[in-house]
Amino acid sequence: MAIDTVGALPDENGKQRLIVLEHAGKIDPEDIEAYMAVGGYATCSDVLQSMTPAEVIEQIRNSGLRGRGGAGYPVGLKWSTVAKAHGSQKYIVCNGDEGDPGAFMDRSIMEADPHRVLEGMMIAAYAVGASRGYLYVRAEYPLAIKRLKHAIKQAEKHGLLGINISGTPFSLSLQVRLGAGAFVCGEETALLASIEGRRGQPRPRPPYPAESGLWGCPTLINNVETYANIVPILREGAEWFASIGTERSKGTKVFALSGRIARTGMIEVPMGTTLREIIYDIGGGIPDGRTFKAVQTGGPSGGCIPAAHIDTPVDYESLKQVGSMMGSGGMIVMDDSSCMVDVAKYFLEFCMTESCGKCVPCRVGTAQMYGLLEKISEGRASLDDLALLEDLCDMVANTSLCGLGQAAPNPVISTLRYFRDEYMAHIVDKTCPAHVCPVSRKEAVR
Amino acid sequence: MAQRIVIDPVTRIEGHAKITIQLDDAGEVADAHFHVTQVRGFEKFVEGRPFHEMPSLMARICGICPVSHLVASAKACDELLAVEIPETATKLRQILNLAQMIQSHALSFFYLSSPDLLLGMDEVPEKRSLFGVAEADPVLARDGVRLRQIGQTIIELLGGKRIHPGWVVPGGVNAPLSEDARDAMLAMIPEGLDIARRTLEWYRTVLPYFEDEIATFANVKTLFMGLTNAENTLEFYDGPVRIINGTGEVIADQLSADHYTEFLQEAVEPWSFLKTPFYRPMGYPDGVYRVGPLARLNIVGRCGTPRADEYLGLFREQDTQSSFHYHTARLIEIMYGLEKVGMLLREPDILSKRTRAVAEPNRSWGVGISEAPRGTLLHHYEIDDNGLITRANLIIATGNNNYAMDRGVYEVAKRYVRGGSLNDGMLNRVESIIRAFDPCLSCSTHAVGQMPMQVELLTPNGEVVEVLKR
Amino acid sequence: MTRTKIATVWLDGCSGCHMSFLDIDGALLDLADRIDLVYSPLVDRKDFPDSVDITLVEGAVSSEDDLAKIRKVRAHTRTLVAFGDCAVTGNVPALRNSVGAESVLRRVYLEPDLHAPQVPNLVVPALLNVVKPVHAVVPVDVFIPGCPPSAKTILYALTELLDGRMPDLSNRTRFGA
Amino acid sequence: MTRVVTLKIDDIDATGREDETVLEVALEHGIQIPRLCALEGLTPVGACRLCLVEIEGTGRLLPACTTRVAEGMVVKTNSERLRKYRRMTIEMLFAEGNHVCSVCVVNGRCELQDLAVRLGVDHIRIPYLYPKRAVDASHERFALDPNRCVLCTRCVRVCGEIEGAHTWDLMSRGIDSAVITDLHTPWGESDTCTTCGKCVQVCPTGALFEKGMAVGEMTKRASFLATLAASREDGR
Amino acid sequence: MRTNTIAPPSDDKRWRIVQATMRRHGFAPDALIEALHSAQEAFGYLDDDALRYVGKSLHLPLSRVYGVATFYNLFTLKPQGEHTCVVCMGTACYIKGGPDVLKAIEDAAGVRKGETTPDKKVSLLVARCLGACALAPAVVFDGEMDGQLAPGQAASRIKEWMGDGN
Repeated sequence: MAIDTVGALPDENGKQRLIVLEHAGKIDPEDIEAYMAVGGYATCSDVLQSMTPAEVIEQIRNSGLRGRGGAGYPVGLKWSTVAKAHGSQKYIVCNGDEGDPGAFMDRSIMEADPHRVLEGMMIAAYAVGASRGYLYVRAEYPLAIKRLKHAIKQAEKHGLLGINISGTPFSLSLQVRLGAGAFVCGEETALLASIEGRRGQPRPRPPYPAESGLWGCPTLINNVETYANIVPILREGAEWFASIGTERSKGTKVFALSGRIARTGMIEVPMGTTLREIIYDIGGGIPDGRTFKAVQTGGPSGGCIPAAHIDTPVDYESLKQVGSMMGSGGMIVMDDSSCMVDVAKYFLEFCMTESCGKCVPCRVGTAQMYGLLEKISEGRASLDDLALLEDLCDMVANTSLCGLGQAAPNPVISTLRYFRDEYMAHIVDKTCPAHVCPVSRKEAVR
Repeated sequence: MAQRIVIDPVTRIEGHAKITIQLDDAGEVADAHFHVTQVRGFEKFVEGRPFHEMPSLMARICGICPVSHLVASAKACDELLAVEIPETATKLRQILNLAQMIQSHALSFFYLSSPDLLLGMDEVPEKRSLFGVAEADPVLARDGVRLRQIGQTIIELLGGKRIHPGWVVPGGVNAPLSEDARDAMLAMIPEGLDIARRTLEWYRTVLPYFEDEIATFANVKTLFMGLTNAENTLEFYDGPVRIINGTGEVIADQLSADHYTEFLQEAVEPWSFLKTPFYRPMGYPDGVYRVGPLARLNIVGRCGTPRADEYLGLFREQDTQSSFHYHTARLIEIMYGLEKVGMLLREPDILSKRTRAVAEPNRSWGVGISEAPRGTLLHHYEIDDNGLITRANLIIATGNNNYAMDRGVYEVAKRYVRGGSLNDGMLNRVESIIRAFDPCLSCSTHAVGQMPMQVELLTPNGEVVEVLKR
Repeated sequence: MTRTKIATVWLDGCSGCHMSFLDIDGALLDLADRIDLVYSPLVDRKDFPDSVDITLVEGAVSSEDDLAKIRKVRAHTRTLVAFGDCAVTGNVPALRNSVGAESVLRRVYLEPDLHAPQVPNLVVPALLNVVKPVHAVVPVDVFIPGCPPSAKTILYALTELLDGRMPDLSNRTRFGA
Repeated sequence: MTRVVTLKIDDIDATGREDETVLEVALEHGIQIPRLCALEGLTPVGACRLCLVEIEGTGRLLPACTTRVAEGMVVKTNSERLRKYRRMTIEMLFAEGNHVCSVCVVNGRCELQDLAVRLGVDHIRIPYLYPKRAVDASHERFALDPNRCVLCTRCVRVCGEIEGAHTWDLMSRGIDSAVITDLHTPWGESDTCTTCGKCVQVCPTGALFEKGMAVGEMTKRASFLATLAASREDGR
Repeated sequence: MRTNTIAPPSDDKRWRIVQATMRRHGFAPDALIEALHSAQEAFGYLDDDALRYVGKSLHLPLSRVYGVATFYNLFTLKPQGEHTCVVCMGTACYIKGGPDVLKAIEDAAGVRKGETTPDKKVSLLVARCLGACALAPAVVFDGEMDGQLAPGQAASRIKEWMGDGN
């Protein structure tokens, strides 16, 4: 058995619930037999034999599952759109381009339980009528790529992929496609461009990929964790799944817990678990006698949630309400040694270098926002600069072409919302309270 | 205790500069300098630009004499094309160049220097402006405004725009002259000539009041340089370079601008951003020279137009070494310019539609030379195979006079400034020597200082111990 | 009736905007009843007055002298007008920004065949590494783009300001006009 | 069969075919919407964001050039909010490159300059970035000055879609993006360029121009494209 | 499937690997990124020959090939050093001292991120996130992940490579 796979963190206080990660770290990911031994592919087989595509979609819709890639779009709705779309060729795509810095859930799932992802994709393909599919995986994840390719080969050998699967009319071929280092390819239209071998630049939606995706054909795109949820839903039933979590956010969510926290690693909790429970009961709190300052969720598109909101339950709406978002599941804990201006600058630098350059507000706006944050962190900024920064946040968020640009201001907006005093300290007093920023640097006029 | 006087900014000049005057323990002038305080670096940032953009880009060196740069730059570009431009284009460029000389000289004389000449060097500063002149002598002020307007209107009629017209291009000019525009220009000439004559006659009457200044302004001896032609008359557009010495002797003649590096070199002094060119064979500072109206009238046999030649005598009977007579020469050149524009406009081919030679670049370098209002101006470009500038060198009209201005300041300060009893008139005289040269500091550079005129008390090793502001 | 106190200053530019101001020709003398030109390259006052109603600033901010000057001007001016493209956008002087001040000085004072090559450093001010438009350094109230703005535009803007109105310059001028 | 739909654009009752874009229908009804990347005859890309409009019920701004009209749609093309964003977009473009209008070959005939006037942009509040970019004048007839490029990709599209040469494309990404010919080879050494000059004609600024043009002399003729597209359609 | 294969730029056997990748994808245009991966793996970087070969084989415009090769972070058009050091600058690594580690490595190597030392010994790269957040701050030395590094430790690894361990 491959020993380098990791499961969830130990669950001393009974706060976790493992659905997606039920096999992670427990079975050999390179052995299809091990997966089958725990019931793998039985669900898919049942579905193909006994359910119509419409019934599958109905189940998913009833489960209340929402996309785990970030925005939380209802999965059943997406599937039914693709199913209804006209086109003799349809595609299914798995987004394994986990680009958020500070997130490694999808990597762990692909490495630890690749067949689980494939099986979810097969059910989805059956449901929407797709016969070809791609797994788009970051090239930075060589082990995940290796295991997925291996898993596809094994599944083909077992007659689980290919033509007339399990003796049914359903056929599916899957291929792994490598990303090449572009965060924007997490955006679905950019991802499709990349699979087509082009620059990963998004295009305006509508039309959505569900109607016009790969090579203009209807295309279903979900991320790794979403597909990994499919098997348990169909195995245990939509009602079972819908009973977990909150009213509008069903099931569990996997998070990658890291930063200034005692225990770092992967966790899976029911939707609605509070940040406090995650950070203190599972993560073991803040080490080195320091104090908790904020937790960052949602990656570069998310925000920083301060101590005042530590009792926020993790679900799509609650996180949004406090100025962050679910995102793909990165959760980075910060203590008082972090400067929030510096953190905002970090994310803006990320967005700036990852901007595809197609639309003006994102291409230029992120660079300008970064420049202003640099100015603030170096103690060279005025209140006018802050006003301009806020104007840019508004403009970039509302006019950018894709989610990357639309969300790029979020780290600034959320830190300004909760930590405005830190900005003022840099701008007015020319000090960095956390002693991180080089505020003493002189204006480079010569 | 030693003192240092700082005049900052020097006012009523085209561009801004500072003057510092160092006094010794006895309050006598020990040294003085003229500081040009800004540099813009056209030579650097034009590198990599297509040469066709150069005339308009280079015109932005100076908004007072943009046409001079347009012309010198376009001539350098003509050389890059290696074409002979249509004769009409040459004449049209000449008219433009002369029109610019008329307006620029009018600006210098009426707007900037006439307050000193009409009201006197010792008038209170509040009155020393064109507005003060308008109160004292409304006709003189209106004449000045009108004369400048005539020059600017001719430029506008030719180039479509008074300042920074894009009309002059490599190979010629980009639109021919219309009949209407020509007639409009011709209609203005008589009025201009009347103003010029009226002003010269008035000027003749005020000259005697400035004998002392004229003598002091004559204490710097230099060579003179300018363009010449076969007729030995005033030449503003093209021609070989002549250099004469203080006694009027020709020391170099028929010099080709293409070989300017053989006879010119520039020196740098630490106190000014403006470089000082000099006649290379004589070295620095012996080879320094003056250019501009005074130099031009000194090197030619006659002006070449009837009315201007009438007044040449007025000039020739003066001490033509004195920089004060830049004013005299300037007025005569205005007269010349108006006459010459009229002559050129009456040329039969002036309305020809052939005004531009089109060619690919055929040479890797070119030098353009012309006479700007303030003196000889030279642009030198080198290009790569694709026509992009690889090197640009400029010798700016005002720069040629740098040394004479710097030493002039010293001479005037020595004559008029006394540490014990400073007054405004003394310092105004120091500034007025600069005004005589009509330096166009925008051409190379300029700045506005933020300090009022002040006197700094210095220890012998130069430390400021006290600053007296006035 | 008290006359409006007007000042004009130039920083790093070509004086073309001042020349375009003079191109209002006779109107300049007609304005004499309404304005008092208290500080300008055209008059002899050396220190910027304590209180000026309207100041027209030509040119970009390019040296430490410019910087000190514009700060002083702003502090003593009610309505500050960025006058022409150099003041409004940086324009041609800002072309040096993509190469930097140091390479300009090197190219001008050290590289050519010169007598006593050296970078001048006595009395002359240090250059800023980045040439900036005026509003990047101090708040500006009115912008008049153009290279230069036409005399007509200038006269219009000035007349509006004298009448206590904010001039509407759209469609009267433009960058590069 | 394409249906005809009715909609409201700026309180005007408008009709259009359902396969038309909001921009097309707006133009047919005499409503101008600012735009830079969109050009009749080229596939719209929705990149410049100047033509964003408000569509009731969508909650977000959509580019008029790529959004299809629909029955009952209510479109606002010129709200204060849109004007503010458009001004900022123009400011961003000016700040991104080195646009020195006064000494540009298209001074007075530039779409970016015109938009600044039209949208009331009289100064650039956003800090200038002053990139260092070199002119490519290696082509015998044309030159590229990337300092004036706004990355509208009209050149890329006209070359790929109309001329079929695909000499142009974009390289790098984000703020480092730039137009290139072939393998970033000097234009004059391009194997694929047919010297047709379409890219030069459609370029909205002075980034692409004919050599030998002095300041303010270059006139673009982008309108040839619609005619060309139409006559090709007829010839088929 | 297009069958008329293009001859490789040289008889270097590594071109066969690239060709095999393209063949596996039927020389279709969407094989571009896979082909570039394959060429970079074989040669260490993508030179003009490789871009031209891939472009011609897939019948793609050269400008598009160049556009794709420069869009993605993982492709490099310059040869890399003998050793490669990738510093993770994901959020977790950043919060836990990644910038200090990077600074120490830059100082030790004498080059900035994205550069290769003049002696071609060491290439220094930065990753957006290696998904190894639990090991923050993480650095990959020649393909080997090392975590929870102090700046000094990281610098000494570089100095070993540079051959000035003394």
